[in-house]
Amino acid sequence: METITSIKPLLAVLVSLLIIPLVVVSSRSPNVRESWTFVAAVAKFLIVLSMLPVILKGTEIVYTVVQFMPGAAIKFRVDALGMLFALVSSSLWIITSAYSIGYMRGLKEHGQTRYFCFFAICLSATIGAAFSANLLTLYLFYEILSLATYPLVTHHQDLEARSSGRKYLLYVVGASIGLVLPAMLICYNLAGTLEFSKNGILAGTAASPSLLFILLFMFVFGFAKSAIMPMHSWLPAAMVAPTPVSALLHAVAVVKVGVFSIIRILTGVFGIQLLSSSHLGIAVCCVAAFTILVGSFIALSQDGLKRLLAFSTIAQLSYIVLGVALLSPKGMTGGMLHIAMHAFGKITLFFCAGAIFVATGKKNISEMIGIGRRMPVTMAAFFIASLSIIGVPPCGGFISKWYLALGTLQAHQIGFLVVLLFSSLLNAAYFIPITYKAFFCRPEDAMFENKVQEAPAFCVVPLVITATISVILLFYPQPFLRLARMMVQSITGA
Amino acid sequence: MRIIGLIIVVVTGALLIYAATDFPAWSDPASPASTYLSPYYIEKTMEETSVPNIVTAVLADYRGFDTMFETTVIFSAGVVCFFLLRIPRREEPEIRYYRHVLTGVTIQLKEGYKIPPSADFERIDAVWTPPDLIIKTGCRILIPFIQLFGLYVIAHGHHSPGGGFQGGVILGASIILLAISHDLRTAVRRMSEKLIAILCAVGVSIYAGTGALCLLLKQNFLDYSALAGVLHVDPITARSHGILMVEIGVGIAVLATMIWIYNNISSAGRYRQGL
Amino acid sequence: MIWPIDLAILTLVVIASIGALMVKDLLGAAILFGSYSFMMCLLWSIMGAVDVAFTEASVGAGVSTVFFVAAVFRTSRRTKD
Amino acid sequence: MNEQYPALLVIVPLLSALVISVAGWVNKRLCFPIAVAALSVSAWSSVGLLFRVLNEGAIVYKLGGWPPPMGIAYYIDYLNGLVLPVVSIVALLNLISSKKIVEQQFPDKAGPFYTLYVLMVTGLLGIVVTGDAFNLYVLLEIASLTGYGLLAMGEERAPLATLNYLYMGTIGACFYLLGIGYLYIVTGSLNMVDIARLLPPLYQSKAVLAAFIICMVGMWLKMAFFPLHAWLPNAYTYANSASSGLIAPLMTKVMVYVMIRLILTVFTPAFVFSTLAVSHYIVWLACIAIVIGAVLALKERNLKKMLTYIVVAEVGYMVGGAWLGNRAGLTGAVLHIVNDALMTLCVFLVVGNIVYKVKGYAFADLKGLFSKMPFTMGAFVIGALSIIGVPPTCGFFSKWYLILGAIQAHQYGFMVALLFSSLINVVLFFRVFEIGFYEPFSDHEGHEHHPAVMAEAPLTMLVPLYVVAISLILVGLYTGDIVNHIVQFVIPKGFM
Amino acid sequence: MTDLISTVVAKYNYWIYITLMMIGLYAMIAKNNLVKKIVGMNIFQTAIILFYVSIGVKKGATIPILEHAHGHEHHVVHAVDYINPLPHVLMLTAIVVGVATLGVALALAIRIYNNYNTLEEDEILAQIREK
Repeated sequence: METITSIKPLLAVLVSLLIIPLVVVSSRSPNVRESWTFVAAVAKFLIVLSMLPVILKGTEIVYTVVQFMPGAAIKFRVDALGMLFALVSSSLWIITSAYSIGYMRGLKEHGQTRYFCFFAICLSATIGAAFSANLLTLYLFYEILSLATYPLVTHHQDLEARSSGRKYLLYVVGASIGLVLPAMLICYNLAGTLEFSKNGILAGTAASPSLLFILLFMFVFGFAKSAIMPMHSWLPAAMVAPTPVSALLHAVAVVKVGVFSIIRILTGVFGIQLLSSSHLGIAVCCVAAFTILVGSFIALSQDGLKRLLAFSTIAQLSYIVLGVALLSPKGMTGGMLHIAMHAFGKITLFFCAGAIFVATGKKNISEMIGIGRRMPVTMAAFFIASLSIIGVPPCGGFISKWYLALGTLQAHQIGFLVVLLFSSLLNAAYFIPITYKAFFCRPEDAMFENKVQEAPAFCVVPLVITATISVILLFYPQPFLRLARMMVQSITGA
Repeated sequence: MRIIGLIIVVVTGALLIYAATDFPAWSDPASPASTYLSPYYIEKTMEETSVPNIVTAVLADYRGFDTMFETTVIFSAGVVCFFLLRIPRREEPEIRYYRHVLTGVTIQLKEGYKIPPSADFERIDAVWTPPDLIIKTGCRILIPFIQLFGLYVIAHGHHSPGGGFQGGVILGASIILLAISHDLRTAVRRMSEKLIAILCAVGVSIYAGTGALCLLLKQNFLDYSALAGVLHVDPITARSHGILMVEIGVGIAVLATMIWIYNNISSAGRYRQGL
Repeated sequence: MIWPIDLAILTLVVIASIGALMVKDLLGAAILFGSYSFMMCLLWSIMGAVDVAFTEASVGAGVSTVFFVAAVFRTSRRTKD
Repeated sequence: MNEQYPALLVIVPLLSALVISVAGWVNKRLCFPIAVAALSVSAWSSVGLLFRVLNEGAIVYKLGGWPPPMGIAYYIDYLNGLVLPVVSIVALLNLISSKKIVEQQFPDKAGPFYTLYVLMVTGLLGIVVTGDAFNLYVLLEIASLTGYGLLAMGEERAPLATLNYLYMGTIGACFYLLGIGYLYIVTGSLNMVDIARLLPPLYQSKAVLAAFIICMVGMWLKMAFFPLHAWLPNAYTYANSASSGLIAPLMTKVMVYVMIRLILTVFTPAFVFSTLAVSHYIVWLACIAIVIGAVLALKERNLKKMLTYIVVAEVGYMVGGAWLGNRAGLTGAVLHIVNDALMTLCVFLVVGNIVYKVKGYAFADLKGLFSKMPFTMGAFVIGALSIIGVPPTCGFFSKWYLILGAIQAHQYGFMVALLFSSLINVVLFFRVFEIGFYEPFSDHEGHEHHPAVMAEAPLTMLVPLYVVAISLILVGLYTGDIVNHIVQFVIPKGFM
Repeated sequence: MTDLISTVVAKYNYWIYITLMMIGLYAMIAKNNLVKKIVGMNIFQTAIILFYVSIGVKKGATIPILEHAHGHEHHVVHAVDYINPLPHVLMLTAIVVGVATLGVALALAIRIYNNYNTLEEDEILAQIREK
């Protein structure tokens, strides 16, 4: 596979950092400020897009910023998987920034300048993580993302925000320093390098199986953003953040960076041969399956809409981990594809929750009976998105679930197939009632009068867009499917 | 605390005694200390610096750099004492007491009124004890000889024990004696604080300046042989002269600093009624 | 050099030092310390370190003691140990 | 002039200190510019020296023109070539920011203050540059005495704390002197390189062993290595922030440098790590130091004191790294001397700004600082992240090497201690951030605007602060070059 | 036994210096009065000076000042005739450092006395605690 050197990845990372001074300077005039955010978002998306054809041709783009020591540098390498992830997050940032404008202004939040600045930093870190070529760079951007998210999570600056901010730091930063850093150093000491490679840097090393096992789980639990149980409980707590933050960060950027890191670890550091030979893949699968089931069950019992979405996110993330850890080509394809599918679906759901909150101030499901009559567009989008998450046509979620199912068969793991199907049922069980109650309820116990009164356009338009995209993705899943396939090919060589 | 102290002391002492058993026998001419480096000094001093007192030669020339910083140590001690103790004059109420020498009548002046210094009025402190006549006279006789001796010690350091430090300390002691026998105000009248402070700096800078001069004369720092050109003598004698210069510098610095420290400590920075 | 004198002075030095630390009056401690320094200087002159002895006589036995006395006058003579 | 850099480095500050002390009596306004000029010169020449070392290798400068070991010689190699610029630049930056503090706290003592300040820098530079064991002692005393003077000028409790420091410091220096005496009695030489040449046949001698132990204990006293750290927190906390800003970053680091110098140059690694196999225990001691420092810092409700305990913990980092006895650990220790000097300077400058504006450094005084002094707190965040060890700040990379060394030496306890203290640092600093971030809102639901009343420190204090903060990141990014071009030559060949 | 005694006798200077040093050290650690501690500190330093001076002593040698003043430079000087001067030089420095430290310490003690009106450490700490 030939590689070309280009500064584009660095640009893609930096572009959103460069506008921060501009945002700060123009904090007096909100319109100018938000327009800067848009400029950055569009520019970032275009840069990422401009790299797509190259990647689709099968070449990789590399760029070394600075070399610290042999095998450890700040280095970017754009491959299919990173491209997939970067595409998702950068495209969704545009929509989200539109949505945040509607949301933040609708609620007259304070400290909006700070909000947009840290949002930009988060996006830089996300893209950086997506394009990182070695573990050190990944860790670097992972940490930056953790710390830059903190002010967003605690945006309200009240006591609740403080306590959940503490929880967030404790889990995310604590785990990364306490587990990932030593694991990374042990890897470096074993392999002498941190570069991700096709068949794993730990492959040929003299690491005993028990050490490998410990390392693997230091990584899997250390990247606590992936919210694999028991490292999950920061995610529901972080729902105190403003909804756009929950939407982009806790449905797309942050949590997906966690999952993405785990995929990199499994494929790039350990390598699938090593994992399958030492049966470590199955271990990860079991943890993921456990998370899927427990997460879905807890989601059933939630009344707060955002908390419900949080737990369903926890479950869905483990789908991705499960798919990759199955180590079967179809399963990995499904897992990587699920990054995109779940992103579009889940962000729509969060947008809807935010829109409802802006329009009615309601946060709990029990208070939303009959809301469909009042906000038909929003609830329709909600319905579509929930279908996508459940994984039934006509939504993109179906494809990824389909591949995952095939993957379990291909890996001869019927047990996990059962888990998948059962959890899909659970998803249906906690999503469908919401929509049902929203539309089909006896007029007398409807909580809202029938006249249509949607949230501001800035809020509604984005969620319509994302909903439509997640429908389109079923019929035209390119380029995501293609990228996922390429990645799997390059890993398995099949 | 005592227990801890005892433990520490016992442990340290044990270690030191344990080590001392490995020392070369005491006053052994064959010990490495006496055979490795010192013979060079003893044998070469005369021909390299033409200073009979080897200690002086080594102190001010071979290891002159140490000595410069040693002077700096004293200097910084003086500055520290001043920095910590001296109470700025403007913080205290300006009440002056004057005593009519003949009658012994004491008058008090407020708000900084003052009597022009004259023979029959002397300014005194709030707490004033008449100095004892015998001590006063004795010291007045003694002090000049002490100072003379101090100068001799500095000047004759090349040929006999002594040198800048000892001489400087003796000179300083003479002024301190004055302050003790009379009172601090008298001593300060002889040597004002500003003068002392500047003398300290001047003393050290004579030393460092000599070194820097050698630097300017395209030699290494403190390489007195560079002064040969300036003094119109051969390098060896130049070294000897250089040593004399720095000794004088040391003398001045030590003299001034000793007085400075004494003034600040004995009056807790108020510069009134010393001891 | 004559070792009995040496030994005698050494013992005196030790006694003086202990005394300086034991005596219950700071002024006395200062004076005893001065005597200690002076013994020390004798010792060194016996050992042939004339310059060191000279310095100690002027600095240690002389000025240091004066400093001590001055400080004690400025503060207090009281001590518990 | 190029070949006279070693002399200039020390002489220019010395002479200008004298000039300052005279100027203090003539015109106080002259003192500060002279001090700045002097330290700039020495900074310039230290950087020049570093480049000369990079080009030509180790430099020997004969003072008085006498060849060592007869005379005193300066010996500059990669190790002190690296430390010199750090010392001089840190001192210069803090000097610039201390102008306002001096004007605020003791305006009529400006003359002696700057004199002592420059003298102390002279002493520190001399310690780093000298190649003569006894000369090091004299300079050590200069640095210590001036340091006592500077530290004692502070709050009511400062003199007592400083007096305790003085007792400890004197014991430490005297121990060092005694150790040198032991070396002298068995070798007859005082020049470091010369001693190293004479020692090998004497490795079995008890005197050498005792000398080593005594020197080490003395240095540990000076650098406040657990359990000899008791003097440090009070002495640094109650001092005025201009002095603590100079001494906290430099004193302990320079002492660590001396320790490494003794290990590498005087008692060669062959003796330290092979002949007496004690390194294992000392690394464990370092672990305890790190943990204790972190825990004690956790206990404090007072920003400056918390930072002093972090200094204690950092000393544990460096001592442990140096005693790991392998290349990575030593690299980490040397690198951490540089990084920790910068990090500590950064946070102490922040404290200086806060004290200058808020007149206090207890946690209660920090409420709402993020809105009051956003720039200062911004720099504080960078410094804190560096102390925590978050990439790409430099703190991460020294910690990286230290942990790597710990793994290679199979000292997993040390690795755990490092990670533990990093986690504690997260807690410590985010606790401070929370106070600065939430407090004005903590009473009610914070959905309305609070007019942020900016009361930022003056520019002369902000500029140095930001120079340091940015250098933290730059040094981090250029760690690779520093290691490849400088640090790896510090460690003797064949030293695994 | 005899050789033990002989070592003890042969090195009694070293034993004395160790004794003095330990006295000083103990005083610095255990004494309660600040000035007493300072006295102990000076004893400690002087003990080290004594040690150094003892290094320099040489049997059958005289003080390190050459008898032959200017005029006979060609006269040969034998190292064995003179006591080792180097320790003396070092100790001159050490003495001066000692007196400098003493001055600073006393200045600090006076400052403390002005603040707390006592020199006893425990009383000072009690005052601090009750503040």
